[in-house]
Amino acid sequence: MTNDPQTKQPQGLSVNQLSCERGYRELFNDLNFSLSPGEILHIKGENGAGKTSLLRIIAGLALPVTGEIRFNGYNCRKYRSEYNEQLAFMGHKLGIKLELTPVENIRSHCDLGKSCTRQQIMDTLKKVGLYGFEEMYCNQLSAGQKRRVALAQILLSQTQLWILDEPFTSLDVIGVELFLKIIREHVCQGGMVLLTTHQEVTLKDCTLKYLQLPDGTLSEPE
Amino acid sequence: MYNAFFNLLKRDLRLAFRHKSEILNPLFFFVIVVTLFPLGISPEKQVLAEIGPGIIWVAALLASMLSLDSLFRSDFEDGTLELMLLSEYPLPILILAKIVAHWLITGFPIIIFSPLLGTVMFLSNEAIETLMITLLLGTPILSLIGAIGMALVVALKRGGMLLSLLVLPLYIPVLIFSSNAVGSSMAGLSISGQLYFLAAFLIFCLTLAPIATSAALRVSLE
Amino acid sequence: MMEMFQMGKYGAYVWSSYGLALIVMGYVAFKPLLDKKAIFKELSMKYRRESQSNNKQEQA
Amino acid sequence: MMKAIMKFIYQFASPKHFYRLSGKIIPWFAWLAAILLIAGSIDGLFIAPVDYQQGDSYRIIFIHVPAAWMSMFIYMVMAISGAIALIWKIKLADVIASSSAPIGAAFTFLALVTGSIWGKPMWGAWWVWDARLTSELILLFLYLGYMALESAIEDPRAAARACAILAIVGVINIPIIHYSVEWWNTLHQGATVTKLDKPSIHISMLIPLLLMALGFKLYYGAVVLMRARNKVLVTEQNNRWVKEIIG
Repeated sequence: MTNDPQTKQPQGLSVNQLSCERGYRELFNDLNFSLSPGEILHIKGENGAGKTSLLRIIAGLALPVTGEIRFNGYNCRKYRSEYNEQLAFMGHKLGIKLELTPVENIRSHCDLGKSCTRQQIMDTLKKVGLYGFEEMYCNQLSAGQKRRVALAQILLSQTQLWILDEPFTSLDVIGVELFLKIIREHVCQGGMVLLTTHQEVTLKDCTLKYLQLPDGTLSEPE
Repeated sequence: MYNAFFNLLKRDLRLAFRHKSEILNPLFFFVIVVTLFPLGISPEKQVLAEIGPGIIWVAALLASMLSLDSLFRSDFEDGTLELMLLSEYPLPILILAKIVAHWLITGFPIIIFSPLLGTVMFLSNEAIETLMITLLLGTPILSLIGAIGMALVVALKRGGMLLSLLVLPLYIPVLIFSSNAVGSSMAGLSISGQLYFLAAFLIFCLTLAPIATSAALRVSLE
Repeated sequence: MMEMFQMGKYGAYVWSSYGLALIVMGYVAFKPLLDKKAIFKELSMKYRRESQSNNKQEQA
Repeated sequence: MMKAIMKFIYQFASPKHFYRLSGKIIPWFAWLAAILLIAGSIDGLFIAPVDYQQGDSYRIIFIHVPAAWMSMFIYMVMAISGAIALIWKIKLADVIASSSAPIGAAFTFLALVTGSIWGKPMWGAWWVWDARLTSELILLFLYLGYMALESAIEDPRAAARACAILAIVGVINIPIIHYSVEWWNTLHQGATVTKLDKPSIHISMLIPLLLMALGFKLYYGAVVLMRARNKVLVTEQNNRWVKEIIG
């Protein structure tokens, strides 16, 4: 970051002139938006509109046809390691090993980023409602409980930008509420969240923005 | 960074010990293929001693290739590979940890068992010694080159056949020099040239293969 | 004249080599021409489909 | 300065510009290639003197050797353009690489088969584990792997990038494979076979060889441009200029 010549940088994520194709079909074209600390962006669109593709491009997993993504002013592709330091991603695949226990899973996830103590892991597991499951193998957990393990991983990553693809899948009502609460806390502390979901998200005291795909119009709820 | 390397190595080893078949299957394959040859060709001592080095090496080559699937497949399917790509640590280092773990799981047992097969194929003691040295130098090369091929096909449904087409031509130098070294030591010739070549090739692969593998993984996971 | 084509006793080998080269290279050179025709046909059909659906939208 | 050069290159390598330019170049390449190949064949078949050791059978080298050269040259082209595509994100380089593969495979096949046909009268067998033939065979495997990978990956852009990596890995390995095969061959066969490859060639034989080699290069140039043009039409099918051309 220090290498970047410009000193005064806009904070947050900015997406410029992004376009994406799948095969020879254009998913979206010339997409522009930005996200500042303390904001949530809910990406909407029909199936196949390119929501997942957009999230994967922003996370740096996929390449756009054109356009670039900047985080705090620097190009994410050039400063990949610095960007990844600030990024937590939850995709369709949760990244949980079924042969490992939640604690082992979270620990090996932490090994890829910032390290965490056993106490922190236990506290987080308690927070996401998995107290008492920490020594069970994950293949014995339900789909919703696996989600919660993934949520604990996201929480412990201590990153600013969360990219969540359909995070509420297979969660019950209580789980969704818990998830929303945690998202709100994160955002209130200056975090940023990008998410897709088919549910209505209602969060008070938070700046919530909508992005409609494929045309890319931005709107705010009344 | 060293912690990330060793923790990932430990995780992979722990996973392998929970799935013992991952360790045992390549080993059984190796032993069975070698025992097929006396049955198919001739049990005579001279014939077997002549073709033994080549057969043991071809079997080791195939065993190593078939075990490649376990290198990235399960991580790809449950999404941990995605999270690895989003780590703040350099991807080649993480990949190298996975390759080392894979070699310890599949390559190392083959080396331990090779004297047994050498005896069965009527190799002399010196030849068995050389066989073990060549396996020690050669099987890591197979894992390193194989990782590139596996990274290219990991996202494909029927990657197995394709993998062999991609990887086997690149294995040829290892096969030539290793089996020749064993044969030469049977005949009482000097083998330092072959061993130097293998060592040089190993170092070469050790530096470049993780980089190529991580580039290939980034493409495959797109 | 015939001697020239017989190439000693090697005529069959030499002529089959040259013949094979002609066939292989001829095919490789000819294939893109066929491909081009197919691509033109396919794309023009695609564009016609697209313009048709556009017209319908405008009418509606 | 660097930026200006890169801008020029990007503009030059833009699909639209390439399509127009290559359309003008192809006829030149094709006609020159045809003339050179016909001249080289006539010279090689009828005018060049008979070899005192091999009789007329050596006339196969006018096909065999240029084809073997081309097989290696084209693989190099694929790896280099793959690297260019990966580093500078020039789409055209990907197109050139993937258009080259089948041509390279065809030349490799041709070199192998003509080598084998030549081997029959020379060595008395259709196949000999000669270092050159073996290397050529492995090269054919590399080509087949490349093409198999390309057809296995559905997304065309991902396929191009995966193939570029494979080609680069392959091209780094080719010298190693070649060296090891040569070493293996001298151990097992001695130098009996290679006498045909390195005689100090007479000028009257060199001329048709060079004519053919140049003809093959131009032929490759013409065909690869033709294939690349087709690919460009497909990959750029959503752009207006393609729609205008097709009408």
